[in-house]
Amino acid sequence: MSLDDLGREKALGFLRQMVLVRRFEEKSAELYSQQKIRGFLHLYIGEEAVAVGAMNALKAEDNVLATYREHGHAIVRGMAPGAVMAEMYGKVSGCSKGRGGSMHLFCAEQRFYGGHAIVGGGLPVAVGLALADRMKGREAVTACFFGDGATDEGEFHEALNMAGLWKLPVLFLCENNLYAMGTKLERHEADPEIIHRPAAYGIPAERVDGMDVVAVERAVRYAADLVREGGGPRFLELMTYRFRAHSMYDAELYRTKEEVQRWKAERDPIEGFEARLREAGWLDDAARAEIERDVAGQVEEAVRFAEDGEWEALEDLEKDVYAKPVGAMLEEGGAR
Amino acid sequence: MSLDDLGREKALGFLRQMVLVRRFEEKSAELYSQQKIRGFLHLYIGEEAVAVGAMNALKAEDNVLATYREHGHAIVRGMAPGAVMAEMYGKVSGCSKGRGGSMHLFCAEQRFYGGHAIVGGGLPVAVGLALADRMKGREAVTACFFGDGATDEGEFHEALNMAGLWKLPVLFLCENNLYAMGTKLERHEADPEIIHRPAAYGIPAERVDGMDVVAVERAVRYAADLVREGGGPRFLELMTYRFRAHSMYDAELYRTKEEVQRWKAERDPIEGFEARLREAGWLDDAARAEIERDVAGQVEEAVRFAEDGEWEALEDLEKDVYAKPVGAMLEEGGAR
Amino acid sequence: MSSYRDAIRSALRQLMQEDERVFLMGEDVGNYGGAYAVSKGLLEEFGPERIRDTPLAESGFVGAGIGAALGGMRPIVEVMTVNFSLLALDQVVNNAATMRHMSGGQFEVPLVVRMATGGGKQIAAQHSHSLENWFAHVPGIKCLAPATVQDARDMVLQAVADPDPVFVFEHQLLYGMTGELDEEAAPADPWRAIVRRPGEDVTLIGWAGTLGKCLEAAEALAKEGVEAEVVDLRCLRPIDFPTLAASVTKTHRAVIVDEGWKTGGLAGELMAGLMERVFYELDGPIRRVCTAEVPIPYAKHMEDHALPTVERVVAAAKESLRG
Amino acid sequence: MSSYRDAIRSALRQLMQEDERVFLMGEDVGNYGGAYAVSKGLLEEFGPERIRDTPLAESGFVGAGIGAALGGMRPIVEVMTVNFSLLALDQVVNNAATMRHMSGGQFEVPLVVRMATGGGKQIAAQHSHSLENWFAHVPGIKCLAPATVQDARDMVLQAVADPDPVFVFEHQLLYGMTGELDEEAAPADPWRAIVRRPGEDVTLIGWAGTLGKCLEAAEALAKEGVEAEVVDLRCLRPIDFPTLAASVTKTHRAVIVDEGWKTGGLAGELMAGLMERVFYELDGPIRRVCTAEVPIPYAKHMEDHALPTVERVVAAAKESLRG
Ligand SMILES: Cc1ncc(C[n+]2csc(CCOP(=O)(O)OP(=O)(O)O)c2C)c(N)n1
Ligand SMILES: Cc1ncc(C[n+]2csc(CCOP(=O)(O)OP(=O)(O)O)c2C)c(N)n1
Ligand SMILES: [Mg+2]
Ligand SMILES: [Mg+2]
Repeated sequence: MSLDDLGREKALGFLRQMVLVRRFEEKSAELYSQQKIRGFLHLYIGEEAVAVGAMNALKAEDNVLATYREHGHAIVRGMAPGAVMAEMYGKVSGCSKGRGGSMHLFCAEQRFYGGHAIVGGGLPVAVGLALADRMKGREAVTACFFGDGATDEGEFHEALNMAGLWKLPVLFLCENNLYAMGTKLERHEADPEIIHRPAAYGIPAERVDGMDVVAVERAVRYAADLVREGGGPRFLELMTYRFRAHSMYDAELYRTKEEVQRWKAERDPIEGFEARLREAGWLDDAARAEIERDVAGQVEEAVRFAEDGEWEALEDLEKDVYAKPVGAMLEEGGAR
Repeated sequence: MSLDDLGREKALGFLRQMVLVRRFEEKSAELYSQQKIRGFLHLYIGEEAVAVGAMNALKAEDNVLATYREHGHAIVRGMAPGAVMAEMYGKVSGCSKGRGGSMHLFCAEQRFYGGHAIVGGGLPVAVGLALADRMKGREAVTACFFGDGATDEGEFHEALNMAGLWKLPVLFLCENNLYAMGTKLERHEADPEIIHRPAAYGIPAERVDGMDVVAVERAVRYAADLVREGGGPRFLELMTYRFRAHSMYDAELYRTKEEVQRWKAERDPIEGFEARLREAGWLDDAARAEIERDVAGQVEEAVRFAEDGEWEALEDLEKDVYAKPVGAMLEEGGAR
Repeated sequence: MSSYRDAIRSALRQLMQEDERVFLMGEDVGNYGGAYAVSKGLLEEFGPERIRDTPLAESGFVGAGIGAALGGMRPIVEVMTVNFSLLALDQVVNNAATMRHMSGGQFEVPLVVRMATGGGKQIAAQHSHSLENWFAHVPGIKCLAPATVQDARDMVLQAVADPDPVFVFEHQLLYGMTGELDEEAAPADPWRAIVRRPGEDVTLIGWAGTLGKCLEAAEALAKEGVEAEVVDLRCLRPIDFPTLAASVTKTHRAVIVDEGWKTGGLAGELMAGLMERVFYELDGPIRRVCTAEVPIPYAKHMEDHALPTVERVVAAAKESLRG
Repeated sequence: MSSYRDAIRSALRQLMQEDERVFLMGEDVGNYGGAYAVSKGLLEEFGPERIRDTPLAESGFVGAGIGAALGGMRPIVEVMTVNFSLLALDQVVNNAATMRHMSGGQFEVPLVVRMATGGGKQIAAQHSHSLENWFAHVPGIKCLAPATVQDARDMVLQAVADPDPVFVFEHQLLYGMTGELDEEAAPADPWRAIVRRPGEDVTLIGWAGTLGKCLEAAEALAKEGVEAEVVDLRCLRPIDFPTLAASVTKTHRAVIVDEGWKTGGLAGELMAGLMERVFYELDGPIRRVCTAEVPIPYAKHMEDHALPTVERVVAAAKESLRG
């Protein structure tokens, strides 16, 4: 799709969202070193075109599932950056009441079903959501994001087989960033052409340049439409690259600085798109600066929201383990 | 391969083995109704050409793993029919001391690593055996038998990926009898062409007529040779059919009597092979009768061995849970 | 009179008739009629969408059940046996059990998982597990273990009515057992333990497959003048300690009969929980009769020797009377 | 002085140097250097065949470890954390644990599986499990839980020397802990519990991640004139009840500190086992301090509130002194 088909407004919107995700995460990294954010923090920097392209192609009635590397997905899906930031602070004003942290963002309103931290564990759940929709006659797509590493897990195989067998409305979105933690694709897959896997379940698959937000949006829209119309599941392999460490603890022994540098210099999804917009005459320095200002404001606002949030009360620890407290029956005796 | 390439002696040997497996199992079914054999009993009747063809193509140094439907595999591999029958009786003279029963036949001497009753559970173990051989420089194939149903399990996927990735000497032998218990192939696989699955791991695969013992022997020999020479894993799909119920409890609601009847009438592996041998002039009524007599003797002898066997002593219950009893440390107190 | 198997089927049929969100899925629940014939006939009545045969993929279809529950359905997943549930534990522990809490109460998983459990059928080490205690360990899920025909129906009904993930453990030896069944009755509260036989001298605690052994032992003890009270635990999580404690407060002695392996089994938890609550009521240590710490062997005499027996229950009860 | 992490690495290096059948495999043990940096540097020393990165396939590579052990190797499998081991439990329970017995003693599985365990790092519900008690329930395997730097080395050495499958649980908070390490020493018997601090008034029992809390609690109690005896359980299967019983026979009171959830956890088993052995020595009920029955929350104050704390151990100890 050319930029013209997309239109100037949408195109600038994509840029704004990608910049928002990037700045939000840069801020998160900073807050991590200040120990405002703790635990695991997996940054999406470098991969923004995937979430931005995909989410813009999905509809409100669609279901979304993602991994632990999902700040971008959550925000672009429409969750308030403040609620996401507050979650990472561990505040009760967070989107999961501070119980989930970075890896477990949830939002019923946006049909954002997490935030899954067991690699591959979200895939069968996505199949079930799609099954429910089909049985209820709801016309919706379940979009399921996962990494290249997830395609090695048995649950990947089981989920694809069920989705293919029952022709369920699942859109499998594989974010292939070439590494599963420190393991390069060729060192964890017998056939590193991931696109060959869905074929074994009769699931049509396509490889997409995940650094090109326009290509992603178009491919996801096309695939989602077919899925929505009852054509059965589809699979997209979105080729991308993670610019930062796997998580905050990673010494990056498994790849060279040069490799990372090359990707950053040549394939940055934001810079690449920006250049195209400038070339089209849709973006100038002033407009670009406005985006940065606007985004900076949003990030600042999100941090303020997080800072201002309350901590969950200690006595609510056991709330929501069950629908109704089973405590009466459990009748706690003695120290825990 | 024509019969001539095989040679008369070998061909007659194949027939004899197939008949042995069939009569052994017919006897087992009879003993089951007499409650001499208990628990689960999964008959292989109809599928004999697969085990006979395959085992004759493997070497003594190769490792074999099978499923719970493995009497045939065990016997043809060279385990004494008596030891197998005694195992099904639950006698200590059984090949697993009566602890395993029909589903868990083991024999270190014949490198027969079970008898696995969790569908798919044997595949990763097979990969590990092959890995050990490779690391030790042992030139051997690990032959792993499993059903069509097993190809749905996550462990199948994980095992094939590892074997393909590390180019291990595993020969995957899928016994496709068109049903996983009561579920027809098309109702459990998104793409019922099982042969497409190994392709996703770069594993060469071939479909073989599993009712033709000569075709099986040839295909397994060819594949095993390539695996043995270091060519990496290979996969054979052996097309076959189970003439009997899944196990002794099955009402066979999921297929018609006519379907079963047609297979028996048209594709019986023993009758088909027998006809070819007669046509070649290698078998006449007298020779055929001799085989029955010989086999009947072997089965009778196996039953006698089983009947004569001792029961394991009750006090040996906890023997072999660990290499050395940890009882001193566990120091049992009170009733169990 | 009805069988345990028929009672479960009756509950399934009623649920499917009353609520179109309810469906059953699992290996061979449809065309085969269910590995234990529980769902026999339901495919014809409700069709293959609602009596759904699945591929052999325990993690996959348990996960799909979780997803379907999240999506507003009321799935009943049949995992053929507890032995195969080992393949699905990630979905149970990390998704079903955590979702409500971890999402800050936004999502719920009204999923029911049914499975056969236990030994005693000579099907050897890989097919004779009793791992209910593993499930009972996990906050966020509930666990039921029907021991009677009426409970087999009632518990399935109540499990589906519950908004949380509920696991129902059906002992494989009970499917053929017959007993009274009231199909019109409002199902009883499944979470409470019930005294099945009153007595003054010692409390015998069992559930599902071991309740019968407790009742038999009580009969035998009665002949020797010992009046045992038999408590059916029924619900393995949460555990109804008040009822157990009340019984032990009366009898001052207890024997727990658990088909799981001893070390780290549910019997130990009951002993610990009772120690915490009624230590000063105890006349002596609580006893447990469990399965021997071995992979269950195939041979009948060895399997019988490994599993809890009525004789051992009687012996443990008598021992407890000596203090 | 050495860290717990370095001590494990030292053991791995020694094993690999001494026996060419030994190799390490798991996710990211090689190029990444190990999720907890335990194997850092070993790839360079021993090469990618023996420091083998695996695909993300827990059931697959644990099963492959079993197969390699059957085939005569001495594999050490690193399952990154106990959380992911849920995906491999079928292989553990149905293959590793059963093989020797079920084959009539013909085959053995000299496999070692190492994994990080426990909470306390704010990594939330799916990444903070302590499921050692599930493993400790399974006959056929052995379970070790090093709490000291020396044990971290010794236990890995002993696990590999053992002919049975051994699971080593390394608490994730301990990797950076430093302490004395004798790399020349003959490794100590790993199966026995050890008294880490003698005392007369109450026995505190902990292991791996909770031993430190017991020792701290003992310090605090000492300031109030209470002499606590601290026992490090060390081996979770088999359980060294003689040592525990001896301590309780002396002190007549005990508190068990277990980072697992309470219901059905290992603490309950220790209470039950002690009740069976030394009931008449007890001055009151044994107490347990466990993790709250919730999916572990991310927020620090909530996670701290959920996990066992030194204060709760002290409080439970004092309560036990009141009977
Ligand atoms: C079942 C499981 N095994 C291991 C891990 C540890 N782990 C977390 S992320 C990761 C790598 C996943 O790689 P990939 O799927 O490619 O996603 P990416 O991080 O590259 O986005 C691993 C091994 C886990 N969370 N779950
Ligand atoms: C993991 C697991 N799930 C379910 C079962 C129950 N079961 C035993 S055999 C079987 C069917 C297997 O079919 P297939 O692999 O085609 O082998 P076949 O019996 O046809 O030889 C099933 C579902 C099992 N043993 N293990
Ligand atoms: Mg990746
Ligand atoms: Mg089959």
